[in-house]
Amino acid sequence: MHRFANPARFLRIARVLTLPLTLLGLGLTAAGLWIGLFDSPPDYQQGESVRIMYVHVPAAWLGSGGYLGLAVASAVALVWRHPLAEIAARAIAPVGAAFTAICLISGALWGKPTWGTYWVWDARLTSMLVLLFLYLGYLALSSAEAERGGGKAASILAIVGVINLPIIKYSVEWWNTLHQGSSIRLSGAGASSSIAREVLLPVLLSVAGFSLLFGAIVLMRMRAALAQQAVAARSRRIAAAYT
Amino acid sequence: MFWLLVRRDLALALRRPAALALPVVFFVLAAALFPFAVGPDAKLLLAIAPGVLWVAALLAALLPVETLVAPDVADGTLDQLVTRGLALETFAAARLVAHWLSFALPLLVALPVAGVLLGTPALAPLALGLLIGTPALAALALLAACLTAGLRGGGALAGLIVLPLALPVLIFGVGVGQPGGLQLLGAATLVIVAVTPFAAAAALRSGME
Amino acid sequence: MFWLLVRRDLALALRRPAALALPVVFFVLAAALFPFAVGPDAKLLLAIAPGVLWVAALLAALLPVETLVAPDVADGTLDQLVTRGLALETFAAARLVAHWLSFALPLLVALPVAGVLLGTPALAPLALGLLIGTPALAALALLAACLTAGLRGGGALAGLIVLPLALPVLIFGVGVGQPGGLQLLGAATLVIVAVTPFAAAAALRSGME
Amino acid sequence: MRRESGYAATMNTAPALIVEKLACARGGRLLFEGLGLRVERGGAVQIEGRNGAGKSSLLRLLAGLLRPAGGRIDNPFRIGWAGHELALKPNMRLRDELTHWARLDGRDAAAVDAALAAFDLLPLAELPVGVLSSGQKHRAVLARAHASGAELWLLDEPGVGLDAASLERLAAAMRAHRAAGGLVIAATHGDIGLDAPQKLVLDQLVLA
Amino acid sequence: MRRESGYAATMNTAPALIVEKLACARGGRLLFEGLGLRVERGGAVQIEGRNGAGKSSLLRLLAGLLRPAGGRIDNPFRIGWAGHELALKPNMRLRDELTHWARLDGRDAAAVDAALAAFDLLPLAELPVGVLSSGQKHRAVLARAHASGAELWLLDEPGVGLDAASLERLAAAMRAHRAAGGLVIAATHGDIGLDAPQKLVLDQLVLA
Ligand code: HEM
Ligand SMILES: Nc1ncnc2c1ncn2[C@@H]1O[C@H](COP(=O)(O)OP(=O)(O)OP(=O)(O)O)[C@@H](O)[C@H]1O
Ligand SMILES: Nc1ncnc2c1ncn2[C@@H]1O[C@H](COP(=O)(O)OP(=O)(O)OP(=O)(O)O)[C@@H](O)[C@H]1O
Ligand SMILES: [Mg+2]
Ligand SMILES: [Mg+2]
Repeated sequence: MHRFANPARFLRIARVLTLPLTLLGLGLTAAGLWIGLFDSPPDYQQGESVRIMYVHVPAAWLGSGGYLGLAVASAVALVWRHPLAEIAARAIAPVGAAFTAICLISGALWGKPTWGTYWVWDARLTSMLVLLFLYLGYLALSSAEAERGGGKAASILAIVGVINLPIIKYSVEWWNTLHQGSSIRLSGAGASSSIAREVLLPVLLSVAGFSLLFGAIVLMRMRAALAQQAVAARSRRIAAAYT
Repeated sequence: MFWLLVRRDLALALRRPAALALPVVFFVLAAALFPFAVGPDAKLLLAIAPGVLWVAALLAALLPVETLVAPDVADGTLDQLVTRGLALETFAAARLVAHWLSFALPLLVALPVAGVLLGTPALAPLALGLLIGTPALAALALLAACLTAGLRGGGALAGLIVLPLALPVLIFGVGVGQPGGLQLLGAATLVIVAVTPFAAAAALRSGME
Repeated sequence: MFWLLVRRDLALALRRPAALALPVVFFVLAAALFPFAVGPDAKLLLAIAPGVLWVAALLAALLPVETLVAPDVADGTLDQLVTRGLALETFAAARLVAHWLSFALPLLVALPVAGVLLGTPALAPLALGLLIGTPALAALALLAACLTAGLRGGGALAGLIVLPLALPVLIFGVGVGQPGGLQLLGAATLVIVAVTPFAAAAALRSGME
Repeated sequence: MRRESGYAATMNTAPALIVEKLACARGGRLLFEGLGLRVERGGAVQIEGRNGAGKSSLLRLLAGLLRPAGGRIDNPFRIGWAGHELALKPNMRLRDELTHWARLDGRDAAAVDAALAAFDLLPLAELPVGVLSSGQKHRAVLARAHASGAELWLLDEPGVGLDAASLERLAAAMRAHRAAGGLVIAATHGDIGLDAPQKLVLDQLVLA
Repeated sequence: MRRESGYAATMNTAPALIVEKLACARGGRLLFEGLGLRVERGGAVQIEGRNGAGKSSLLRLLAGLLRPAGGRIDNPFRIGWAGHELALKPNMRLRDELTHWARLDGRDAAAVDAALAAFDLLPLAELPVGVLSSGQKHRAVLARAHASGAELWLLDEPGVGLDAASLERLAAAMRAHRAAGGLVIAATHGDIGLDAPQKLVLDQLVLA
C-alpha cells in the first residue's frame, strides 16, 4: 500500500505509463473498429446495425467495471485515508459515467432499428440507467464537496451505492419479469455464446482498446488533479506568509 | 439519551406545524392531480393508484431534506452533542425515528383522502406496505441530508442521491400484493434502516473536518 | 437593481458546472420513478406521462420552499437590502424570476429525455403548458416560503394554505389539450404571478415587525 | 424607499440626521421613548446601555428596519449597515460577496479593494467566507459598510471579536470616514476609539 | 466516546488536562504545532492571539470537535462547551431549551435555575430565545455550560457583547467554578476577569 502512498512515486510511474497506454489503446480500438465496421459480415437478422455492438459492448463492460473501481478506491480512501485513492476515485467517476452514457445511447440507437423503439423497461437496460444515476449522484456530490474544501461524503455514497447495486439489479429483474413477458428481452448470454468468430475478434479488440484508453484517461486525470493540488498548496502558503 | 433526542425532535416539529404539513400537502396534491391527468377512466386510475401513492410518499419524504440536519450543523447543536460524548450514530438514529414519525404518520392519516381521490384502491395492503416501507424512505432522506449538509444546492442534490437508492423500496413496495412481496419490502427496509445511522454519522463526521 | 438580484440568485445557484446539470438529472429521475411504480406497460406510461411531469414540476417547485427565503431573513441579507432602500416587492419579484429560471428551465430542457423514458407522449403541448404554468408554481412556492419565513409558529401554517391554489394550475396544466385549456392556464398564472410579489413582500414586512 | 432624492434636496441646508421624541417597543414592551438626537456631517454617536436596553433596536429604527412606536426620524443620508448578521454566503468567496453588495450600491471594484485593505482582508479575499475566523467575518461586515460609500454608518458593537490591530484599523476607518463628512452611530459596551462622540446611554431612558 | 469511565479511573491521580505537541491544521494550512499544556483542577488558561491565530480552532481541538494534525490530548474531564454558535432554537422558550440540554447532561431543574440566576436570566426565562438581545443570547450559552455540571469549561470569547454587570457575573461564575475544582479555558481578546490564568499567546506559535 505505502509503496504507492507517495504521490511523487505515483507521478513517476504514471508519467511513464500514460503515453504507451494511450497509443496502444488507440491502436487496438482502431483495429477493432476497423475490422468491426468494414471487415466483418452484417448480421443476418439485424443487418448493418449490428456494428453498433463494437462500441456498445465495451462501453457496457467499462461502465459497470468503472463503478467497481470507483467503490474500491472510495473504500480505500475512507478506511486508510489514502490521498491518492480519493484522487483516483474522482478521476474514475466521470470516465465511467461517460462509458455508461455511451452504452445507453448506443443501445438506444440500436434499439430503434431492432426493437422499433429507443427505450424499453427491460431489466438490464434499467439497471444500466440506474448505474448512470448513481454515477451522476457521486459526481454532483463530490463536486459540491470540493467546493466546500473536501470531505468524505462522496466516498460514502459510492460505497453505499455498491451495496445497493445487487439489490437494485435483483429488484429490477423481479419487477420486470413480473410486469412484462419475454416479448422483447435482450438475451445477452445467449448472444455471446452463439456469437460468430468474425464478430468475436473485433469485439475483444475494441474491449481491450477501450480498457487501455480508460486507464490512460484516469491516469491523466489523476496527474492533472495532483498538479492542481500542488498549485493550490503553493498559493495557500503564499497567502499564509502574507498574513 | 436516544429517547430524549427523539422527544426533543418531535417537540420541535410540533412547534413548526407548517413544516409538518408540507409533505402531506404535497402528497394529497399529487394524488389529486392524476384523475385529471389520465381522464375519467376508473380502471386506469385504479391501476396506477398504488404506484402514484408510493412515488408521492417517496417524494414527500424528500421535501424536508434541506432542513433535516443542516440547521443543526449550522447552529452548533451537533457540536454540543459531540462535546457531551454522544455518538453521532445515536443522533442519526434518533433523527431517523423522529423524521419517520413526523412525515410517515401524517401521510398514513392522509392516505384515505388520497385513496378517495384516486378512486379508492384497496387501502389495507397499501397502508401496510407504506407502514413497512416508509422507514426506509425516511432513512434514505436522512442519509442524503447528512451527505449534503452544508453543501449548496442541497435539495436537488439530495434527490439525485436518494432516488436511485430508493428504487428497490419502491419496487418492492408497489409489489407488496404479490406473494413474498411483503417479506422483500421488509428485508430492504431492514437493511437500509440498519445501515443508515452509520453511513449518516460517517458523513456528519467528515463534514466537521 | 432587479436584474442584479436575479443574477446574484442565479450565480448562487449555479456556481458549479455540475449544478447546471443537477436539476435536469433530478427531473429525469423523478419522471423515471413512475415506471417503476406503475410497471413498464408502455400504454399505461403514455397515459400518465403528463401527470407525471406536472408532479415532478410541483416537487421541484416545492423542494426548496424552506430555504427559498428563510436563510436570507436569518442571515441579515434582507436587512441589508432594506437599508439600501430596496422595496421588498422588488426582492420578491427577483426571487420569483430566479426560482422559476432555476427549476422550470431545466424541466423544459429535460422534457425530451423524460419523454423518451415515458414512451414519447406529444411533447409540444406539454412543453407549452409547462412553460405557461410553471411561473404560477414558482410564485406559489415563493409565497409559501415568505409566509412561513415571516410568521412564527402557528401563523406559518398560512404558508401552506396557499399551496392548494396550485391544484387549479395543475389541472388546467394537464388539460391544456382541451379547448380553452391554454387560456385558463394562462389566466391563472397571470393572476397568481401578479399578486405574489405584493403578498410576499407584505408577509416579509410583517415578519420584520 | 430610495432616499437619494431627499438627500439632494437637503444638501444645502446643512443636512443632519434628526430624531425627535422617538419611542421603541418590542414584543409589546416599551423600551424607550422621548429620544431626541441630532447628528451632522462628521458627527458620531456612541450608544451605550446594558444588555437588552435597546441599543440594537435603536439602530434598527434608524436603519428603517423597525417601525417607531412614536416620534420621527428624518434621515437624509444613505446607510451603511453593519449589524450582527453576516449576510454573506459561506460558500462564496469574500471578494465576490463584497463585490455583489458594492454593485448594489453602485460602487466599483476599487471601492471593494479599498474596503478590504482598510480592514486587512486582502490576503483573505479569495477564501470562502465560511472558513474565516469570527473576527475576520466581523471585519468583512465592517468592510461592506466601508465599501458602500454611504454617509451614515450604523454599527452594532463594531469592536466585538477584533484583535488589537483591527481595533486600531476600525478607529482609523471611522476617523477617516468622519473627516470626509461621514457620520458614525455605533452601539458598544466598551470604548471603540471614536473621537469625542455624543454619548447616548439608554439605561437612563428606560421607563418600564 | 463517553468519558465518564476514563474520568473515574484517573480521579485519584490528580487528574489533569494534558496536551502534548499538539498541531492544528485547517483547510490544509498548519496553524500551530508543538503546543504543550497542563491544566489541573482549579486551573485556568487564557488563550490570546490575533484574528485567525487559531484560538477557536484550539478550543475545538480540546473539545474533540476537530482532529489534531499531530500530538495528543489527554482529557479526563467532562466538557461544557460555549462556542459562538447558539445551539438554541429561536422558537423555544429559554428555560425549556436549557432544560433540554441539562437533561442530556443528567442534571435537574435546580441546576438550570442556578445557571439562569448566575447570568441574571431568570426574568427572561419564559421568553422565546429568538427575541433575546445579542448579549442575552450569549449569556444563555454561558448558562448552558454552567448548568452542565462539567468540570472543564471551554469558552470562546465569553466576554463578547456582555455589559459591565454581566462581565462581573461571568468573572464570579468562573471564580466559583474554579474554587469548586473546575477548570476554565477561554479564548479572548481582552481581559475577562480570570484570576492568574496561564496565558497562551498563539501568535508566537505560528510557524508557516
Ligand atoms: C439503451 C439500450 C441498451 C442498454 C442500456 C444496454 C445495455 C447493455 C449492457 C449493460 C451490456 C453488457 C452486459 C454484460 O455483458 O454483462 C450489453 C451487452 C450487449 N447488448 Fe446491449 N443494451 C442496450 C440495447 C441493446 C440493443 C438494442 C441490442 C441489440 C439488439 C443490444 C445488444 C447487446 C449485445 C449483443 C451485447 C453483448 C452480449 C453479451 O456480452 O452478453 N443491446 N448491453
Ligand atoms: N472550516 C475551516 N476551513 C478552513 N480554514 C478554516 C476553517 N475555519 C477556520 N479556518 C482558518 O483557520 C484560521 C484560524 O481560525 P480560528 O477561528 O481558529 O481563529 P481565531 O484565533 O479564533 O480568530 P478570531 O480571533 O477571529 O476568533 C483562520 O485563518 C481561518 O481562516
Ligand atoms: N424580535 C423581538 N421581539 C420581541 N422582543 C425583542 C425582539 N428583539 C429584541 N427584543 C427585546 O428588546 C429588548 C432590546 O433588545 P436589543 O437587541 O435592542 O438590546 P441591546 O441593547 O442591543 O442589547 P445587547 O447589549 O445585548 O446587544 C430586549 O429585552 C429583547 O428581549
Ligand atoms: Mg445589541
Ligand atoms: Mg475565534
